[in-house]
Amino acid sequence: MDIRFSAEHEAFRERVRSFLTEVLPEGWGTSKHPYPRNPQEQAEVGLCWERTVYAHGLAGLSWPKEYGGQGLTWVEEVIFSEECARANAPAGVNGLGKGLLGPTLLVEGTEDQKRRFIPPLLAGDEIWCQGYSEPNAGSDLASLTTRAVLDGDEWVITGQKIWTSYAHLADWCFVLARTDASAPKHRGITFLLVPMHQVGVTVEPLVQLTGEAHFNSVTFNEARTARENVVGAVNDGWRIANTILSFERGTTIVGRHAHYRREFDTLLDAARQSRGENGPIADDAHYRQRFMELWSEIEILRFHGYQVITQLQTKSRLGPEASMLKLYYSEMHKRLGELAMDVLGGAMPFAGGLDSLAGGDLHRAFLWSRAETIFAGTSEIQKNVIAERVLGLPKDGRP
Amino acid sequence: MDIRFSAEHEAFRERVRSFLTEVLPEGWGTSKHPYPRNPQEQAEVGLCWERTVYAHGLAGLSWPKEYGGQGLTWVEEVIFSEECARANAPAGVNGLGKGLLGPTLLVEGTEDQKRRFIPPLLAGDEIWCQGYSEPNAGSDLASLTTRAVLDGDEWVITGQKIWTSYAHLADWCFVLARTDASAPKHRGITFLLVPMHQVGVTVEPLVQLTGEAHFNSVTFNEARTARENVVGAVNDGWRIANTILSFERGTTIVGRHAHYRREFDTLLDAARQSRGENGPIADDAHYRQRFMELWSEIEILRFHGYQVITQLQTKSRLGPEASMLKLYYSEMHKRLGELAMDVLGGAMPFAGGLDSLAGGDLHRAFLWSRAETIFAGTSEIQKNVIAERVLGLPKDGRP
Amino acid sequence: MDFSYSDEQFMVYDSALGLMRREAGPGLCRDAYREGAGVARRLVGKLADQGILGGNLSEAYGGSHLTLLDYALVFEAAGQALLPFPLAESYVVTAILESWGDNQVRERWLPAIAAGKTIPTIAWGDGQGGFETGGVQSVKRQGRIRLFGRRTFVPFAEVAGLVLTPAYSTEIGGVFLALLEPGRPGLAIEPLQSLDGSYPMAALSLDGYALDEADVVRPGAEAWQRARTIALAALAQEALGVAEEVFRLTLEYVKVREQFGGPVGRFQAVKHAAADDYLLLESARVANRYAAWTVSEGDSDGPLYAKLAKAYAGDMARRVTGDAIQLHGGIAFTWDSDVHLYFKRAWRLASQLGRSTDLREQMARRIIDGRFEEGDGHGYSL
Amino acid sequence: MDFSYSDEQFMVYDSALGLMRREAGPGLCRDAYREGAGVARRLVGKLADQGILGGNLSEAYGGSHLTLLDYALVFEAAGQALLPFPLAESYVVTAILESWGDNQVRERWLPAIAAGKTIPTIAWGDGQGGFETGGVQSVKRQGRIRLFGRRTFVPFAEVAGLVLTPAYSTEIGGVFLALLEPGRPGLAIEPLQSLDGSYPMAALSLDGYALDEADVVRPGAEAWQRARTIALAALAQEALGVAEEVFRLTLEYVKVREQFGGPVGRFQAVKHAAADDYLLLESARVANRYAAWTVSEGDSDGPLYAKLAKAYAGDMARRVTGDAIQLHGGIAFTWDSDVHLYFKRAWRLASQLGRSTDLREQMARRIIDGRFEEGDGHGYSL
Repeated sequence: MDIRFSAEHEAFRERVRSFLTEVLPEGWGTSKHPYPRNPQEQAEVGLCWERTVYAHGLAGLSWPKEYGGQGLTWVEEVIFSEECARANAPAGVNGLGKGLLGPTLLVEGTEDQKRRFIPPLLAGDEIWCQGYSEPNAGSDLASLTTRAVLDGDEWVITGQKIWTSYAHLADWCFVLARTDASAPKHRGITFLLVPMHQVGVTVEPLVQLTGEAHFNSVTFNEARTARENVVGAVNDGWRIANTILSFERGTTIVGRHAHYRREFDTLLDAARQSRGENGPIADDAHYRQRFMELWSEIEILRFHGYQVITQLQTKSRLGPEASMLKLYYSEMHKRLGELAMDVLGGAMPFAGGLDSLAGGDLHRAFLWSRAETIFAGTSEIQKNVIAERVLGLPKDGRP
Repeated sequence: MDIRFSAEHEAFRERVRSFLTEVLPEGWGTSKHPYPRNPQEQAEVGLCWERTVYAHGLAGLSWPKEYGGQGLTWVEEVIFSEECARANAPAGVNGLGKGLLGPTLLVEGTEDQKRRFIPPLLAGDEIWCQGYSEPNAGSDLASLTTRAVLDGDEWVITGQKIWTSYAHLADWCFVLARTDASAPKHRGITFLLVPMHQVGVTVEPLVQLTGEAHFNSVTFNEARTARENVVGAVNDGWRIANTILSFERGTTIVGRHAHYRREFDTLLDAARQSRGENGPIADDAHYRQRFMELWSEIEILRFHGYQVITQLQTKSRLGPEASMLKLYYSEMHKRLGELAMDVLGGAMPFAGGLDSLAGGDLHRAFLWSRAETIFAGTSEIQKNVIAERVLGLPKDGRP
Repeated sequence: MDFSYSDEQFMVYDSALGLMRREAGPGLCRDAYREGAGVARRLVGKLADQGILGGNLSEAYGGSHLTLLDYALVFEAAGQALLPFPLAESYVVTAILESWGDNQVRERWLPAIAAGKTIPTIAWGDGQGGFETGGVQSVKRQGRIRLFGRRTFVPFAEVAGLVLTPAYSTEIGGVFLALLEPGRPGLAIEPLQSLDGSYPMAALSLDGYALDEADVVRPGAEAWQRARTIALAALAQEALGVAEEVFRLTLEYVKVREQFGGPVGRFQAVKHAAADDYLLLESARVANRYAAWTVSEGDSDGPLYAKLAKAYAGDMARRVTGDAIQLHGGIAFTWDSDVHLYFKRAWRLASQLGRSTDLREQMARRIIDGRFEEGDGHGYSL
Repeated sequence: MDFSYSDEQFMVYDSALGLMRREAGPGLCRDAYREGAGVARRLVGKLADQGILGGNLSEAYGGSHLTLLDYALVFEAAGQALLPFPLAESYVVTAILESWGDNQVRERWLPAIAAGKTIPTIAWGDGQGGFETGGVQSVKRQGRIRLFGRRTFVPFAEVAGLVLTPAYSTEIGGVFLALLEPGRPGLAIEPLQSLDGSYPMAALSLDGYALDEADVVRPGAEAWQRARTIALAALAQEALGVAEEVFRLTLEYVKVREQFGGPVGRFQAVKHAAADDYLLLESARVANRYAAWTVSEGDSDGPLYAKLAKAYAGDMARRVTGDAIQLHGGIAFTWDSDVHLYFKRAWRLASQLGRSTDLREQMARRIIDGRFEEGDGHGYSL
């Protein structure tokens, strides 16, 4: 065990810091230069960010060089994520491509698919969205009804997908579609790559409770894609989906602690200025306990990340224990959001109050945290997965 | 709505207070005159207490006069319980008779049964225990295997019961036994009254984690009871058991708040003397919050009790919502026990430390609280009952 | 010993709930997110017609002598129907003016409020994050009282015809309550952005506002304490209504939403969350009932139990509305779902007039330290 | 960047766990409830033979240079096997004496401890409920150091051949650590009744105990801080072992215990409790690992992360052992079930050397207030 970063890694961290100083305006992400709130502007910034990162040789750090990656390791990925979070760098608009589709293609894709899709993905030239959930297939994803039928050399796709982030910006969508209605429900699903810019695809924004439209509903009405745009075998999509789910639940935590840490620091600043019945909240023993519980949990998330990196250095992917990390951070973030509301207190309901110091970040964190325990598998589903697949407890009749 | 007690009720409270002052030694239940710890002595005190209460006309307050009761109402029962708890009066040894069997006989018993069993029960001349749980029938009580077979004018009972409090003192046991092995499991059970003093009954103490033997295991080996000692119809015992369970889960809460309140006050005293990182625990904002949460919950238990009394004045028994109260107080008491351990802190593991001020009451409360969420239906079972029978959520294949 | 509401009290409730469901509900609540305080104007006449506004007043002022206990279920209905109207403030203002105001004050304001001609509100916040009496000073100039200062958290200020605020007079060295008329010079209203967009709040700035001698209520500290106590009991009851309504919707939903071949309500995780929430709801209900009774009776323990009820109901409503989102799943995260309306209202209510931790700390001063505040009872017993 | 234990470290663990399961386990733990500290004598030789006692020492003193990181898994094994032996104290005493003791001290005590001839312990408690250095004063009389005072929470004092305690000298105006030999005059041991009956604790009274000049370690404050830091990391690891063992037993049990026609482990309530507990366990594991590494490296952040780990693992172990009782049902409430042995040990560990709330308050002084304690690092960063 040696938790220190090597000299090379520390040098890489310096390189990332220089990069961030160079490309971000001074005071970026603070009240001095707040993060854009307008969705259109956000998208432009995000797209620009993808290309900037790529141009500086920082996209696909751990991905093979032959597909446009940097051929480095997960450690560099972590360092990059940590530094970006610390600098409050823009989110990018191709997170689904980079976090989910790319890693899946690298493991499950054909050589042609890798050569075709990964370089433009990394360059920010092709943006991806994810076509999984349907109105009646949420936790029970395998009951999806979007269907794909082979028509000569093309798949014809019909159905409705929801919660597709970035669909309005995306060039491609990775879609789960039913290709064999007669098979058991997990056996007749295929994983397809579908171009978004065609007549059969309609994207409609889905306004969420924050008042913003981060998600979309995507309707496929006889949309088409080439026959070869299948990842894995036909009717083997459920296995691919599970691979990708474990990426979604696991590797996306790496570096995430730095993001929560920034929120924590913002919140602690608010607590120094906010007052309660015992004076400044930051001096109140009740709140100090809650702050230290959270601080500990955020640190532990960092340690979990180290564990994941160590594991990824020897094995190339994570097992069902990845469910654990998604459960961990989403429930922890919910508590952070609740603490934020308590810290802001009487001023809580008012984004114009203390929280304005942080550009309303604490309110957004609070509201978003309520979605995090639902999306990418609810906490209840994660617990089932842990209990059954990690701990070996018996299934109870569910398929 | 009028939550005040009437002048008559206040006069009754005075009568109970005088009674307690008269019969209890000065300083009873405090370090001056601690509660006996020796089980034998406890039993003697408890039996003596039953007879003293009866002799002063305070047994069976709400029970009909014709069976030896006082013909008063639930309000007097509450007042009596509150005052006894406040004075830390002895627990008595016939709680199962008074709390469970008696009320059940009054509703479900024949006239002969009431005349035969209730007067000696109230007088403390016959002590009762409860033969329900078995080693393999805990939460799933209806899977019990103790069987009773009719042999002429007598039932012959064979099987093992556990968790039978007071069995070593008891004269009678109310037993659930299987009388029709071919019927569905809830349909073949009969509720029998069985004398304990006979060759076929063996009582063995069951030492619990506190090191005391409050419970017993009772083995019936062809034990016998008269044919007429059946409550309700033969094979209708499950319904009777449910009646009694709702007494156990519901009416036993009436007055219980006063008992927790005494524990709370003891704990608060300890918190004034115990020190933590911020000085006296009673001055630490974190602990003040927890104390006030508990205080609020104990008060709310009092209000729930008022609700129950009001309901009992119009209806004679409680429905499945009684599960709610058992769940409420057992989970609350667990938190009280945990707070006690935190308050005692460094001194916590040591019954000889601060807790000795309270005669070790806080340790006992802590350890016992871990049983309360298990016995008389686990918290999990209570939640199922609430969800299915009160809230109408669908059953999931369980019988 | 009778711990139940009477048939008459349930009749008042049923009729209030009927009206509010018809006239308000999630639909009007959504309108309020867009339109702001103006929606209160659509409601005020209907609430007045049904005798809800000023219902606590004597007949002379158009009321029907409803006590806080009678009125408690009306606040519950307001929560259930997500009423975008300052109902607690209206009740408190009328109660305070009838008890502490002189004849002139009562004649001037009470009939107008009861008739729905004037919407009253209260400037709750002292600008320091608390709800004490500070923030506004009065100065006598040319024989007139001039007010200077700032108060925050004034609900529906934009449509209010009357704002009650505490103020401090250096001349008499004490606190009084001032009755302000928005629209007059020296009074500015600045809207605050609210998490609960259907309950607009504003800050109030006073810069030489000329107060009529008549528009003063004394003794201010005592009346203000009573105002807060009544409001805490009312908000606790509203939080109960919010939570029970969304809980009902959630139960309905989990009975019909199918996943894995059957309704999700058959899963133990869902059942147990529902059972926990139900227990919290019913516990808040009895806590509120006790608080409403003690406050209504003028019992000296009223302030203590109003705090208990508000802290407990606030926490409960946060939890129950949060679980409602979780149990609805993704759909609850859309703007079109009603669930978030209840969620945001509950979280706003829970912080209004003090965090639960603040209220419990106030309780601790009495229960742990044995210190009594003004207006608190000294008779705390079992 | 490598966050895993090495194969060598796992070998040390496996052999320690094997020994402890054979020689201790629930059986010996029960014996300790009856017999008290004496059971430690049955173990000491076996622990010494396997090189566990003083394993951290240099070869000169019979050790094999194991670092705290190497040793961490041994503490975990001790938790798993409910070892009734002052293992953390033994480790701490040897580490402190080797680092801070002079040659005479080291020669006199270290080989004896490593060989299992002397069981060392530490007088942790300052008698004020805390774990600071107060409670014992030294006075020079007739050229000898005489000690007066009282310390509490001394594990296994009845069998200890050496007690390390902090003491205060008015002559030199500072804290030093004194090495006491029970049995000599002026030292009295008074047993305390413990919730965890397998880990007997005592109070120690000193009434003119004559201390040899040689039996002194300085600088006392720094060494004491280090002793506490190491002990916190060790206790955190022991708590992890206790919890993971009872969790394993619980998983086994719910897979075979049948109710309602199948194993209770198929119910979602059971599954979700198990999943929650597993998450807590694995989180405590990485927290402990990080703490053991920083403390082992002498990193200035060691004290901070030792506190984090102990507070988290203590809370975790309370929860997991509590759930173990609940998931076992009534059977866990019997004396014959092993579950309560883990439960009581976990709750004792959680309070030892500071409540979790105390440790977090200490952390808050640094993280929130930016105040640093003696021995704390100043380099706190991401």
